[in-house]
Amino acid sequence: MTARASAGWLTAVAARAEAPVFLARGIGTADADARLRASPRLRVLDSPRAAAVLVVAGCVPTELAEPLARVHDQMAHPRATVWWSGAGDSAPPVGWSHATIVGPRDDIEAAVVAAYRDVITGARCSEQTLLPDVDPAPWRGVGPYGHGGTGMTGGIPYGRPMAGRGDDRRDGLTLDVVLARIGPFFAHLPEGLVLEVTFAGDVVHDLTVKTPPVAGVDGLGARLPDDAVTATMAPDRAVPVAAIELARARQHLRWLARLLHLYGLDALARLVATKALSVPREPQELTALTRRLERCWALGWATRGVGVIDGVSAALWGGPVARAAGIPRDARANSPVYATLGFQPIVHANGDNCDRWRQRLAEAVQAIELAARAGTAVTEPGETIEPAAPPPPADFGDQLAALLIGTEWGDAVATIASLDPDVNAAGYLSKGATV
Amino acid sequence: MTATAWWGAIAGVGLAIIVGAYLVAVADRAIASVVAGEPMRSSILAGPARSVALGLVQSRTTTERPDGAAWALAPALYLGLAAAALAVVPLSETLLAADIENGLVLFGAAQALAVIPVFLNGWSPNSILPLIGAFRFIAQALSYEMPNLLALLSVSVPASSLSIHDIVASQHGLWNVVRLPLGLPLFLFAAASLAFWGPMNLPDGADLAGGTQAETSGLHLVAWRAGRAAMLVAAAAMGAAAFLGGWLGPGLPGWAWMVVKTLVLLVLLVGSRHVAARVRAERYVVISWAVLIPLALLNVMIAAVVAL
Amino acid sequence: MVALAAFSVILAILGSSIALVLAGRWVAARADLPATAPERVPFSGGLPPEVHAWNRFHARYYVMALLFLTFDMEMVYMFPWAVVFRSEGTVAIGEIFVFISILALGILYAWRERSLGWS
Amino acid sequence: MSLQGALLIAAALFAVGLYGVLSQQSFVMIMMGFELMVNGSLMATVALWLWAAGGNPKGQVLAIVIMTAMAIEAAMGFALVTTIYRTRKADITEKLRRLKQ
Amino acid sequence: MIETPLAVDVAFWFFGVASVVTAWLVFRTDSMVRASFYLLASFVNVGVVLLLMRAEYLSLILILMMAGEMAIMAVFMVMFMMNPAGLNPMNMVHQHRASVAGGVATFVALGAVGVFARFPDRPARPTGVTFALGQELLGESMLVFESAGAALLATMIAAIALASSRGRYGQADDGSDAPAFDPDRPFGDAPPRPVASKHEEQAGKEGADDMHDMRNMDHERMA
Repeated sequence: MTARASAGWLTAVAARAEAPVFLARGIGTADADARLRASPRLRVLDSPRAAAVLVVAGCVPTELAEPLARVHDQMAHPRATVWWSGAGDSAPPVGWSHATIVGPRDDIEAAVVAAYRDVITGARCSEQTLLPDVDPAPWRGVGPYGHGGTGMTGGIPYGRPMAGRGDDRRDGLTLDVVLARIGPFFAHLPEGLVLEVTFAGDVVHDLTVKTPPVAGVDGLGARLPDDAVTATMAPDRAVPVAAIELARARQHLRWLARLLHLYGLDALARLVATKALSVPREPQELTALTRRLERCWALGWATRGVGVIDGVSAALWGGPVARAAGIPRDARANSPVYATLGFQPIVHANGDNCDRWRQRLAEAVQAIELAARAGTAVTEPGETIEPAAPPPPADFGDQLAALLIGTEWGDAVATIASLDPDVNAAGYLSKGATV
Repeated sequence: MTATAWWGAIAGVGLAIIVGAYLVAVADRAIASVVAGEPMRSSILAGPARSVALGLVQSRTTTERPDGAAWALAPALYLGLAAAALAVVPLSETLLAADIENGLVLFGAAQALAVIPVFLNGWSPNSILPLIGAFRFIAQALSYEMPNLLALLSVSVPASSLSIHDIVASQHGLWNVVRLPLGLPLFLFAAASLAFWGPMNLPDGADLAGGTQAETSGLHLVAWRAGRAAMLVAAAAMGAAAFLGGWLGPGLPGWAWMVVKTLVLLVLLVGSRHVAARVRAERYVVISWAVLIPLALLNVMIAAVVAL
Repeated sequence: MVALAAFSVILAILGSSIALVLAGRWVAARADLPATAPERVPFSGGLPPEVHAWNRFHARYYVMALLFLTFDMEMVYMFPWAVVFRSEGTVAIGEIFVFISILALGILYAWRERSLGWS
Repeated sequence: MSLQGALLIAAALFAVGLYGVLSQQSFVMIMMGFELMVNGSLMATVALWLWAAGGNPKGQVLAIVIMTAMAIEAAMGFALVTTIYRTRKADITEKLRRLKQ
Repeated sequence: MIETPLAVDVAFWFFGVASVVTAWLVFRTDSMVRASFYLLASFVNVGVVLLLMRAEYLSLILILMMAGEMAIMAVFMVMFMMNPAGLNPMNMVHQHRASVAGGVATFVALGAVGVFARFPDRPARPTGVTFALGQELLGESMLVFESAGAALLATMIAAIALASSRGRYGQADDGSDAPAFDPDRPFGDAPPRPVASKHEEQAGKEGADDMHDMRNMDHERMA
């Protein structure tokens, strides 16, 4: 069933537009964002409303099945789903029989474009609502005080209560606070993470991390293979240094592409995403990009002094976050093979958002250099390998709350994005070890 | 004014808005290709038309309890105000849609009114992320409004007139961009802010999942984007008239000079999106008030001294 | 009446733009099916909202808004000043310097009190 | 279009504003009433300037002084509302009266 | 007298009546945002009428100023009004009948003055209006010009000092009352607060009174 019958020529023209895509990232989808973003035939949107194709990447835990269905329902008609995980010939998950199934190594771009063209031209039906069509709160007639007006459901207007007041932490003006649950498919949060945010105006009044990092998920679909992870998760084998470092560079570049999109630099994000898909083997190929970003005063201006993490908490975060705060902690510094390659950890001083993107960019360049120099060198079996994005500290939620309460929402999102906590890294490592 | 001239003026402004907005979309794609280091594709020219077709095909989403009338009005009013602002800018010495003694004030009024539709587009869906975008835009508007008006005021001082025709004529011999060097940057800052374009895109940023447009789809979204492009066109045309001498120039006919100058400013404005990151809301406000407004006041004083 | 004719052009442009967009919106959506309940849930990443988003929104820039309110009013005086400036000469320049510096004091005060940023 | 017509409309605006001032309970709505009353007087001023004062520029000056007064009233009103809300947590007149006791 | 074409007369009455209707809607809508923008619409309509009355500069500057002022009005309305979107319509009106009577009486009185009083018939010559205003401001009314600057400065400082939380003499809300019971939310969605003082019990009763008013208002609206 199509939502409407449009003129044939109109749909023919519309079908040739860039396919507007909303990406629902499941678990284990480090590659997905960059692969869609690098394609000039697709347009990755931040909101599902104007999207025509929902791309579900990776494994969606069963507890996220309902939010996924809701995001699907929020899309405008005509809409189609592409399920990008598992084997190409496997059956679609229950309830999603209408979806196109794409294997992890298949051409996702072609599949999305085909799904988009078919659903726009009417060759494929627009998908129905998945969740039951019931209003958020049942009609309870007239409220206890005879609260009147049209559409009133017993004192709770239109099925939802009104916001309540909360004391303000910043200027003592007691106005309303709004509880909102952001995620799990919000584009700039780590995949699967739900933040329960209380907004006082646009300032984060209170914040709780709701969904704990999901380890060893069983759910809809399966993980997409991710060489960035596989390269760093074999502690009992000798791994080529070049593979590890290229994977590191890839992961940093993917992250940078997302961050640039967050700051509105979509064309640069596309450039970086392209580089992340095929990491250049010569560090010189990144110098132009580095220079461009270092000279972009607006990017420095937007990130300087925001989300400062230093001292003890920086050490807890570890990895690039710690090094951006001037703590030269890096497992590679203790490795004999890295010593022969002349490895020195890169550090920055301030530990803010600005130093974090500089840190990751510099580490990407360094990783390419190391990979070029490493030749066929391998790590020693059992050696600790520095992950590109280490798992977040155990008290991740408290750390985030301490960092973000009282900040403006834009700063809060930017800080979370710059930290890039790999909330599922622990799950990967444990699973990898058992293989 | 004859009936033919009346209808011609309306048709001319409508055509200018449509062509201009389409050019903005094309320029945006072309500059993006250059920045991303990609080859120019044919989709750069045809892409915007295809997107409009998609907007016509796509259904319109809604929310649980929106303010429907205000929501519907928002993109229409925004586009309408952009068109009205463009109408006071002369294309050449003789070609102008609306010759008004206080044209500069009318332009400022149309820009000031444009705050309302942006706020309504974010307020109406009753959804938290667009709502934050709406309130951000009011902060933004209150900050760029003064630099904008003061930059416009500075060009009226040497001309001793609020008519845009007179302001262009007063630049015979010396353009305002030279006479008042602070004026054009301030004006372009305000222009990008007004269309919340690129680094000034506070209400519709990615951190709000699209902000005021996060709940919209279909033709509503197309009209919204068209309105932003039209606002850029109006501002670029005004910048060309007020600071770059409008139709003045050797060789070419006046209207051609005006078109060329408008396109130059348009490319500058559109390109800013691909080279500068979005600024933070609070810093935007503080810098506007503590730096840009004093600079704009200084610019007015310079104008007074120069004009004497 | 020449001026009013010019204004009628502007009014017509404004009105016809609004009418065209509204008409297009109505025509494009007339075949839409009514939205189902899940389709109407506001987007915040997949979970439904707890409360209505409409609330007593704590706009953090309310002090700056008050500053704007008074500062904006100066423009009422400055546009007529700009028109007569050249014919009035040095008197006008002295007057506007006084006027501008008085208002600049207001910004200075607000900046000193740190009232411009988010409260 | 005539002086009488303009004054009639101005009187209507003033009366609607007065109704708002008398009937509304919340401070901000009362201020809206005041603004409407000022709106009416602005219209009357310009009408008299055009038809009865021979276009004396002092009439225009009076009009912009009225506008300035409106802005000052609004700024002070909002500032007071903020202070009262901050200190008394009151936003309607009745509450304020009751808290005084 | 000034002779005007029919189209101008029609426009005059159209926008004049529209300004009164939108003014009336300010007090008839439940949404505070709509109320602010109805007020703006009223000002814009008056602006168009001023335009027809040859006061071109005043008209445009009124629209320009009011756009900013009403955006701020909307911000403050949403900040300080219970239920700013009018989702749960409440009666925020007192002495309704007396107010209507006062309004009607004022209209009749002022309207009678406007229609029946004899004003001098000295129409303006509508050329160089803005220029004349500027000359007046720099000439005879120079004092108005400069004292307006001083008054605006005083307003700025007073408004900032009043509204900001960081007064020079410590936190502005020191010694203030605890938040009172909120009659807008008797349904318990607000976080629970200790209810102890007499104040708040009284406020609770007031809440019930408001509910009573509300029923009455609904009846009125239906009627």
